[in-house]
Order: sequence, then C-alpha cells, then structure tokens
Amino acid sequence: MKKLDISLPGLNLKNPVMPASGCFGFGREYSRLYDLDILGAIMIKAATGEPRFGNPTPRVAETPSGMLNAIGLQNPGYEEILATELPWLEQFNVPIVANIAGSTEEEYIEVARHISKAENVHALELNVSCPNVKEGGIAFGTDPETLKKLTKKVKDASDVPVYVKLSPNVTNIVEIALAAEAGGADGLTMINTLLGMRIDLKTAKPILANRTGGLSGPAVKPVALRMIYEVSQKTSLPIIGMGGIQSAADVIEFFYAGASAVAVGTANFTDPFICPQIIEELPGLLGELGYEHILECRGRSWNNAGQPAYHRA
Amino acid sequence: MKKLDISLPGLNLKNPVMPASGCFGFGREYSRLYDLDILGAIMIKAATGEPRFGNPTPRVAETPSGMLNAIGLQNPGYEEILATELPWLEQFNVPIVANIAGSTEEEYIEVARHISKAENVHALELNVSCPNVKEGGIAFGTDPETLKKLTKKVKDASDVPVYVKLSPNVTNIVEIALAAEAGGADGLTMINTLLGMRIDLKTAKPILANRTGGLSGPAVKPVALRMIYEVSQKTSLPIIGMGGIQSAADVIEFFYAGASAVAVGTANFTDPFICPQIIEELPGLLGELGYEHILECRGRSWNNAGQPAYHRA
Amino acid sequence: MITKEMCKVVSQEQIAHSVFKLTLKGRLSSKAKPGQFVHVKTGGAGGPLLRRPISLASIDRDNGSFTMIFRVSGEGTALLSKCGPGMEVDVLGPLGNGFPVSEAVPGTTAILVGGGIGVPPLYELSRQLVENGVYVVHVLGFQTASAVFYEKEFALLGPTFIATADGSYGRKGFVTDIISGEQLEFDTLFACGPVPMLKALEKGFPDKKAYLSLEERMGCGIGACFACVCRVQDDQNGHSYRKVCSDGPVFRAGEVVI
Amino acid sequence: MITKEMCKVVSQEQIAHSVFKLTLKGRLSSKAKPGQFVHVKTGGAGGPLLRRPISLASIDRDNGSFTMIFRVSGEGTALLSKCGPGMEVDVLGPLGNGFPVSEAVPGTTAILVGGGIGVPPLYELSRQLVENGVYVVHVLGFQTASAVFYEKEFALLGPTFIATADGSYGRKGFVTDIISGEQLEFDTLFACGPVPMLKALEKGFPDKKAYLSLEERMGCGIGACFACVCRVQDDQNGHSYRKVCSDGPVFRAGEVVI
Ligand SMILES: Cc1cc2nc3c(=O)[nH]c(=O)nc-3n(C[C@H](O)[C@H](O)[C@H](O)COP(=O)(O)OP(=O)(O)OC[C@H]3O[C@@H](n4cnc5c(N)ncnc54)[C@H](O)[C@@H]3O)c2cc1C
Ligand SMILES: Cc1cc2nc3c(=O)[nH]c(=O)nc-3n(C[C@H](O)[C@H](O)[C@H](O)COP(=O)(O)OP(=O)(O)OC[C@H]3O[C@@H](n4cnc5c(N)ncnc54)[C@H](O)[C@@H]3O)c2cc1C
Ligand SMILES: Cc1cc2nc3c(=O)[nH]c(=O)nc-3n(C[C@H](O)[C@H](O)[C@H](O)COP(=O)(O)O)c2cc1C
Ligand SMILES: Cc1cc2nc3c(=O)[nH]c(=O)nc-3n(C[C@H](O)[C@H](O)[C@H](O)COP(=O)(O)O)c2cc1C
Ligand code: FES
Ligand code: FES
Repeated sequence: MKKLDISLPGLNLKNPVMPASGCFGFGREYSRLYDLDILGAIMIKAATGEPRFGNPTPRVAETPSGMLNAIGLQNPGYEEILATELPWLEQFNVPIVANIAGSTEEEYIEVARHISKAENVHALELNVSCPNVKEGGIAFGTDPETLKKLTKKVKDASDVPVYVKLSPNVTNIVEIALAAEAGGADGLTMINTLLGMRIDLKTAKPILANRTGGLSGPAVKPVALRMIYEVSQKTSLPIIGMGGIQSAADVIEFFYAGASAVAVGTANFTDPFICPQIIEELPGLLGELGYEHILECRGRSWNNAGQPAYHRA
Repeated sequence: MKKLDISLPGLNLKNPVMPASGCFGFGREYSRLYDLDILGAIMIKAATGEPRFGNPTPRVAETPSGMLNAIGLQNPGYEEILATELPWLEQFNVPIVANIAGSTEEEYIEVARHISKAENVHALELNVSCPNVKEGGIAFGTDPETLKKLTKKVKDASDVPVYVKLSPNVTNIVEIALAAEAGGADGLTMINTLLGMRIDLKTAKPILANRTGGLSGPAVKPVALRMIYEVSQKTSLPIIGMGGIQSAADVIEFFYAGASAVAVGTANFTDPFICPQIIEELPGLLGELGYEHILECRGRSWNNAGQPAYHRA
Repeated sequence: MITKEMCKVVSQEQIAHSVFKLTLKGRLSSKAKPGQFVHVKTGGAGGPLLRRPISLASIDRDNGSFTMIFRVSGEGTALLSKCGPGMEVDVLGPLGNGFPVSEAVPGTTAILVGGGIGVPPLYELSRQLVENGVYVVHVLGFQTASAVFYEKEFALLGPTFIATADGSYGRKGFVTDIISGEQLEFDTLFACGPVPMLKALEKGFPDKKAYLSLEERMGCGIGACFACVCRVQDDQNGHSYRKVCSDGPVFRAGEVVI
Repeated sequence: MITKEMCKVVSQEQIAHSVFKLTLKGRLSSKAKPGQFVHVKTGGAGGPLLRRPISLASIDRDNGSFTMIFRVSGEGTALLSKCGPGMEVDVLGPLGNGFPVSEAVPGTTAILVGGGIGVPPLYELSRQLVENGVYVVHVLGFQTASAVFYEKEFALLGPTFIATADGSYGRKGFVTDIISGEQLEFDTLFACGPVPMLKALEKGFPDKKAYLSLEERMGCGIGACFACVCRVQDDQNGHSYRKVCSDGPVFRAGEVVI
C-alpha cells in the first residue's frame, strides 16, 4: 500500500495531495470535517507582514467550470499566524507549506525569515503571482530578473526550502521558471490563477468589487497541464502542480505532465471532502492503470512520448 | 427593430454577430443549414501563401467547458481561396473578413496584398496568434516591436482595413494592443486561443498529436472579457470580441467589457444553429434590459463604472 | 456538526412567481436552527462548480426533513427547481449561526421583517418563537402581488402585514412604511432581506435589540476562503472582520457594516 | 439534409458489458443510410461541450425511429446511457456518407467485418444488403465474452462468426484469423473497427472491392473545422486530404491513409 509516499525538498509526504493556499484557510474549518492527518501537506493562506483586510466584496464570481476570486490576500499577518495558527496546526502530523506574500522585497524577506522558523513549517511557497493586490504580488512573478533577485533573497532569509509559485499570466513560463531556478528555488508550484472577469448582465458592472480576479477550477486545467509539461522538461526542480484538480484521475494527469505532487484548491468548495476522497481513490486507480507507485507517472507524457494515443474499440 | 446595426472600419454590419475564423470553414457547410445572409459577417478560415495540410490527428480534445484544437492552419492556400471560396461566397450579402497567416513577413504581405483585392473581402484579420504552428503564428503576436512592424507592412499591402487578432498568451495584453495600434491597425479581434494540453489517462500520452493546442469555449470567457476590458480602455480601436460566446447574454457581456462586435467560434460545434439563434434573441434581450441599441452596451462596465452590483431580493 | 449528505427529495412545489418550495429528507434537520443555511450543489456532477447558499425555511425534526424556499434567479436555482421526488440533492449543512431565538423573552413581542427572498428563514424562526411563548408580528415586503408567498402560514403564527413595492397587493411601499404606518411596537427585531431594507431598519431602530441576516457571495460556505467577509462597525485597527458564512449570516445590528 | 432535432427516447437497454442500445424517434430516419452517423449532445445543457459521433445501427423508417449501439467509454457516453423513455436527446444528422450499398451486386457475397464498437453500423448495412439479394457473411471481433452483442440479430441475416481476443467466446484471436481459418470467400468487403483491424484487412485483400469505415476525433462533424482530416494515399502534392466526417466515415480501401 506504499504507493503514494514522495520525498521533496523539505517535504516528506505520505501522499502527494495537499490543499492549495487560500482554499483551506489555516485548516480549522476543514478539521471539523475530517482528520487533517491524512493530508500529504497543507498549504496555508498567504501571510503578509501586516494584517490585511483584503478587497471589498463581492470577492467571488462563478464562470463556466471555474470561479473568479479577488480576496486580496486577507490574512492576520505573519505574527498572528506564528502565534496562533501554526501552533494550533502542530496537533496534526502534517507538514505545513507557508505561502508568503508582500508588497516589497523587504516584506517578503521579513515574513520568510520569521515564518520559516516555525517548527511545523517545512517549506515556503513564495507567492509572486497573486493577481488581486495592487502592489507587489503578480508584478514579482512576471519579470524574470525581479523574480530571480527576490527568490535569492527569500532563499537566504529562509530556514526551509523555498518553492516559487508561478503565475500563468505570462508570455513565456519557462523563462520565469528558469529565473526562479537561477535564484535558488528548491521547487516550483504552479499555477496560480489566470486573470479574468465577469460582468453582471442587469447592472452592466463587474461582478467582483475588484473588477478583475483570478480564474481557478477545472476551466484552467488544460493551461496548468501545458505549463507544467513545458517547465518540467526544462528545469530540474520538482513541481507541485495545481489548477482544476478534482479527482484522482486529474492527479495522475498532472503527474504525467511532470508534477511531483499536487494541490487542490477550488474543488474544496465544491466538495469539502475532496482531498480525503482523492487520497483514498488514488491507490486503486494506480493499480488499475498498472503502476506500483505514483512516481512512475511523473513526466510520463514526455518521458516516453512516442505517438499519441488513439484507437477505436 | 434596428437595434443591431454597427459600422466598423470596412464593415457595415447588419448585426454584430459573426462566426469566428476556423470554426466555420468557408461557409459551405453551414450554408446547407441556414441562410448565411443573416450573419453580420463571416470570418473565414486562415489563408496562407501555400496550401497547408496542418497537423497530424487527433487535432481536438475536450476539456471542462472548453476544447483544445491543433488544426495547424490547414487551408488550400490563398490562390485557391481567391479562385474558389470567395467567389462562391459572393452569392451572399455578407461582408467577409479574411483571416491571414504566415511563417514569414513576406508570406503575410503576399497573402494580404492578394486576398484584400477580392470584391467581398471587406477587412483582413491578421492572425499573429495561432499557437499551433511551428514558425510564425504566435511568435508575431507576443513581441510588441515585431507586431508593430508586421502590422505596418500588412496595412501597406492591404486594400481594406486590417484587424489584428491578439493572442491571450502574453504577460501584458495592453502593450501588444498598443503595438498593433501603433502599426496602423484599424481594429482588434480578441482573443485567440489559450495554450493548453490534455493527457490520456490510459496511455499517458498527450491527446493531441501536436501535444499542445489552443483552448477555446466558455472556459476562456473570463479571460477574454478581462483582456477586452483592459484593452478597450487603453486604445481607441474597435474590438471584435470572442472567446466562449454561446448566447445573446454573452454577447452583451462582451459589449459591456468594451467590444463593438463579436465572433462565435466553438459554440458552432455545440450547436450549428447558434449564430442565427443569438441574432434572433439579441433584440428581445436588449429590450428587456432597457436598451434601444446594442451600442449603448459598449464599454458600459467601465464607462459608468460605479460601485459593483450586489443586492438581495 | 456540519455534514455533507445526499438528501432525498420529498416534494417540490411552486408557491409564487419563480418561487419554489423544496422539502428534503436529511439528518441535518435534527440539529439545525432557524437562520442557518445549507450549501447546495445544484445540477449534479455536470452542474455549476460552486454550491448555492439557501436558508432553512422550516425544519421538521419528527420527519427528519427540512424545507427551503427559493427564487429562481440564475442557473443554479433553475436547476434546483427541476428536482422532483425520487431524486437526490447534495447538501452541506447546517451552516452558520442562526437567529438567537432565546434573545426574545417569552411574553414580549418580536417583530420579524422580511424582504423578498429574505422571508423564508423567518418562518422557522417565527414557529420557534411562538413555541417559546413570544408574540410575533410579521412584516413582509415583496416586489409585486405574484411574488407573495406564505402569507397564510405566517398569519397562523401572528399578525402579518404585507407590502408590495408596486402596491399590487397589501400596502404599497416598503416594510418600514408599514412599521411606522401601523405604529407597530416590539421588543426584539429579526430581519432578513435586501441591504437597503436592513440599513433602514438599523438606522430606524437604533435602540432596539435587532438581529439582521446578511447575504454575501460565497466560496466555501464554512469559513475557510475569506470570500464573504464584512467589516465590523467598530473597527479599531482597519482589518477587523466577520465572515457571513460562519460568524453570520445573522449579526446583531451594529456589529458589522452592512 | 442535415437536421438538428430533439429526439424522444423510445427505449434504452443494456445489451452487453458497458454496451447500450438506444432507440430514438427522429425525422432523420426517413433519409439516413447505413454507415452514416449522428452527432449527439449528451447530458443536456450542462453536459460536455462537444457532440459525440455515434453510428446508426438500425433505421426503422416505418416507425420513424433509429437505433444507436454504443459503449460507455467516457463522460459523454455515460451520460447518454442514462437517458430513458420520455427524455429527449439533441441529435444532429444524418452525417457523412454511408456504405455504398449498391456496390454489392445482388447474388454475390459480401463479407461484413466488425470489431468491437465498430460492429453496430454493419447491422443496418447487412439488412439492406440482404434486402437487395446480396449474400452476407459476418465476422465480428470482440475483446471478451461479456462484450459480445447482436450475434443472434446478425445470424438471422447470414452466417456469423465471432472472435474474442481472449478466447472466452467463439474463436480466439482476430477477425482476420477467422477469415483465413474458415477460408471465407467474398466479392465485396465492408468493415468497421479498430485501426489495426482495418489496416490488416486493407493489406490482406488488396484486390477486393473493400469499404472501410474510419473514426477520428471530431469538432463540428459537418466538414467545417478540419479536425478530422486524413491524408489520401495517392498524395501528389503533400496536402491532399479527406474529412472523415463529411467525405467519410466510409472510404474505399486504398483511398486514404489509415
Ligand atoms: C446565507 C444566505 C442565505 C440565502 N437564502 C436564500 C433563500 O432562502 N432563498 C433564496 O431564494 N435565496 C437565498 N439566498 C440567495 C441565493 O444564494 C442565490 O439566489 C443563489 O445563490 C443564486 O444562484 P443562481 O445560480 O440561481 O444565480 P447565479 O446568478 O447564476 O449565481 C452565480 C453565482 O453568484 C452567487 N449568487 C448570486 N446571487 C446571490 C445572492 N443573492 N447571494 C449570494 N450569492 C449569490 C451564486 O451563489 C453563484 O455562486 C441566500 C444567500 C445567502 C448568502
Ligand atoms: C463516425 C464515428 C462513428 C462512431 N460510432 C460509434 C458507435 O456506433 N458506437 C460507439 O460506441 N462508438 C462510436 N464511435 C466512437 C464514439 O464517438 C466515442 O466512443 C465517444 O465519442 C466517446 O465519448 P465519451 O464522452 O464517452 O468519451 P471521452 O473520452 O470522455 O470523450 C472525450 C472526447 O474525445 C472524443 N472521443 C473519444 N473517443 C473517441 C473515438 N473513439 N472516436 C471519436 N472521438 C472520440 C469524444 O467525442 C469527445 O470529444 C464513433 C466514432 C466516430 C468518429
Ligand atoms: C479563493 C481563493 C483564494 C486563493 N488564495 C491564494 C493565496 O492566498 N495564495 C496563493 O498563492 N494562491 C491562492 N489561490 C490560488 C490557489 O492556491 C491555486 O493556485 C489556484 O486556485 C489554482 O488551483 P485550483 O484550480 O485547484 O483552485 C487562491 C485561490 C482561490 C480560489
Ligand atoms: C477548431 C478551431 C480552429 C480555429 N482556427 C483559427 C484560424 O484558422 N485562425 C484564427 O485566427 N483563429 C482560429 N481559431 C480561433 C477562433 O477563431 C477563436 O478566436 C477562438 O476559438 C475563441 O473563440 P471561441 O471560444 O468562441 O471558440 C480556431 C478555433 C478553433 C476552435
Ligand atoms: S464563504 Fe468561504 S469564508 Fe465564507
Ligand atoms: S469534424 Fe469538423 S471537419 Fe470533420
């Protein structure tokens, strides 16, 4: 039954499934629904230097097979997270990936320095791809030089491995990934949300108060897969893949593309029990497909990429 | 009942609805289903200098609320289109927008020069955004300088107004749009497809023979709306909007975002009668919403952008 | 305890223009309180991605069932209106904190003010208040005559006034017009409805004990995603908030910025 | 004429492991030919975006109905298998060019070779050939015993041989093994099934008049999108093609590259 354990920088995962940052808060709510111990890891909500209220509401809107959000990095600030949330999470035998964000390099560094010292924070996720804040956020994730510099500094400040979370809103994702690698990243997480928008038919106004927001959910899955496929062939960094994952089959598709672990975001809203369900179903599906261990799936779409598949009957 | 007529450079449209390039061939097939005269215009399949076979099959794959295609600009070449397809289309009282593509500047220019001379070609659509060909295509649409230069040359070669079709696979869509404007474009059409991918669960291989393909359909609608919203506020060029349009309500949402006309692509496959249906339903829906003419909707999401809409009951 | 349950449809019935009453079997009925809501997956696997928050309109512990009253206002509610007996609906709940029933002292009067599709949660509330020996008065506002529902049901529990915006039924105008026009007296106020109505009530009765049920677009519905936050009125530090889904949807008047 | 029609379900029945037989009312039955297909919207409005191509397995002009036989192999066919009487299915068709029935001369023998889910269109073909006075022989290949369907129906029209890949029913092996093993003689060959089978047939009987029905992933299904093209064998200029949806799905052996 050891089909799912995976070792990544800083993260010894009993299975490769973790809730994505921002879709699971700090775990408290979901802990009332199931035992968080079963999760591979938990990516907690972004931490910033100061507490943030975030954007005005409405902050979410629905789209075909997807949703838009413009939460705006609401969080109580890293000090409060260190004082309250992380200690509370210590009751679970689950590594925490701390998502960090900021408006300035200094803010990133400060948050990284402190939050990486927490006992149960095994890795940082450098959020340079949040499309919903005015300053910083996505700006750090779209220019290779800026990203390389920031990565290096955060890496220096951090006591634990640093994963850089890539924005899909770029012309050349490989270039950005290589910049993160050059900056010393230990891994990549991808993708954050695609910038999108909805407009209300009756009022003619944007549904989100922030006007635009980040698109997530199954709608973006093909974009996520394509980017992971491209990046995994060009860097040696492990990739935690995300974007529209809803099922064990989706997890395997992400591994085929080149991911070494996955995160589940929006699907938690559709079904709050989705993570345990996927974890339960993965071994069986791997077996059906003839794999002994999920790592055999990693990069298989390009590892042995011969002719594409297509047969009748 | 004159609620839908719109005048754009080169295009006097009885209504703002036209099938998108590549999703309607040269009209022959759909002409067997309904009278093409009712369409605002027709955007014909991309024309290149020489005939092209395109990519190996499978060329399409399904995704949540979307599809991937990697046709690879299959077409009989502009000479054949001029000799056969365009004359056949003359029986209809519908302006034709000729989509042109190429691997080199020279090819674009050659196609533009000749195809723009056809009687019923009222505008060109400069396809610098096809993600499915090795050379040219999207490369021309992601670098502002290259695009500006190409636009200028095509504009010089063309006898009719030139619309530049923008790729959504860029970090900064406004920058690209401004480059097209600086190059002398008469209008913009947006968006082309987002690069994506699907992998077959059983074989672990990409479903598309070309591996990656272009994502279209309702899944991309929020991205299209966001880009049109951004671009329409920054350029004075009219925009023909597309990306996931399936209904009269969608058309109005695109107008709200800033479009001056729309194209319908993938939805033709779901329902081959979708264009006539939307055209029939538009006046009624406009009436319900209290508009006399569809132009009142144009840019309304930012024209009078006050507080976003949100009320109970 | 929040549970996710496939709930069998007992009955579905249209009770006003675009308004439906859907009764489901479900274990959550044993623990739900008035003012709480459920998060409903509409349309099955192919349906919309996000769940839809719908209030509990009545709770039948004996039969292990509960009822929602909803207006078809988009894709999700349209799909929900098509469920019939024999079908199952995926329901997450009960969610949020309901109305504080015990804040109304037996023997005193509570006024229940509802607007449009904010009316339903007041029904179970009224039933429980009456059971506790509280006198209830209902003031319900609707757009127009064809939108009115549950007048009789409320009337069985206490005096019930109806206002319609266009005057096609009951009194023309807003619920606040009725309260002042009829000079209604009360000790506690419970309300659910459109924001302008809630604002007017908060402003109109600053000294009363009042509880207002809010609405906000939701993601998770359980407090994890920060989609549904609102500011608190007494915000010392600029970042105090409440989550409508888990801290609300009912707040004491004055607690949050409406 | 191609039409789009909401077709009433007459009946649906499971006839083998994962294989369903669905009969619909539809005007297209009056003009459809064997080997043609329909493009089906599965799952209604919330269902998958693209239509699913399914062959006509039998056409009943008198009753104005037609039958499809399909295997559940993904989301769309799974949704289709859930349609029951009273429901309606959105069908576009008939599409493509069917088998050229008249190419088989009355009094001569036609062999109909099918593999798996390629078997269904051969049934209507066989019926029409028999009606024309053509002798028919059927050679049908399946994966395993539980996948076999319509043996009796075919047997009523002419000699019928079954092969299974695992030998659990009929003869073990491929359809080509049967043709050579039984030394079957014929004048015309019609086939539908997996690519390796079609290739083997094309190679094995280069001198026979043979018609092969192909499959390809489709977008529009009517010839407009260039999703389903295949190359022609005699491609002088490097860009000759046929569209499976509108030029096919049936091609004369040797015409296109399989
Ligand atoms: C706590 C709470 C209790 C509610 N109780 C009821 C009730 O008892 N009866 C009833 O008819 N309605 C109720 N509503 C409103 C109901 O949730 C919306 O009418 C419904 O979500 C609309 O979904 P739709 O798919 O039909 O509309 P769409 O407009 O297609 O929905 C698109 C998205 O917007 C969201 N949305 C749209 N309108 C609202 C709204 N008013 N509030 C919150 N989200 C919205 C949807 O949930 C969905 O995510 C309640 C809302 C909340 C927050
Ligand atoms: C001309 C023609 C006739 C056919 N006739 C029959 C028939 O009579 N009975 C039957 O069971 N099947 C038939 N098929 C195959 C049938 O179309 C597929 O099994 C079906 O599309 C699978 O859909 P799905 O949603 O279940 O699978 P999914 O894998 O979820 O489908 C995903 C996408 O891939 C496409 N796809 C998947 N497999 C195939 C395939 N083999 N051929 C073409 N597209 C595919 C789907 O159409 C859809 O667009 C025919 C195919 C063609 C081209
Ligand atoms: C409501 C919401 C809040 C999010 N907040 C964050 C965040 O704070 N930090 C971050 O890096 N990503 C955030 N994300 C992005 C997700 O972590 C994830 O990258 C994205 O949603 C794609 O995955 P999905 O399709 O499974 O949701 C958020 C997403 C959603 C939907
Ligand atoms: C099968 C297919 C073929 C296409 N071919 C072309 C093309 O030749 N030239 C072009 O500019 N765009 C082409 N497109 C892009 C569409 O014109 C359109 O920009 C895109 O599909 C978004 O619109 P939609 O979501 O309505 O399909 C093609 C799209 C599809 C699905
Ligand atoms: S809806 Fe997610 S926190 Fe309230
Ligand atoms: S499926 Fe569109 S051309 Fe054949």
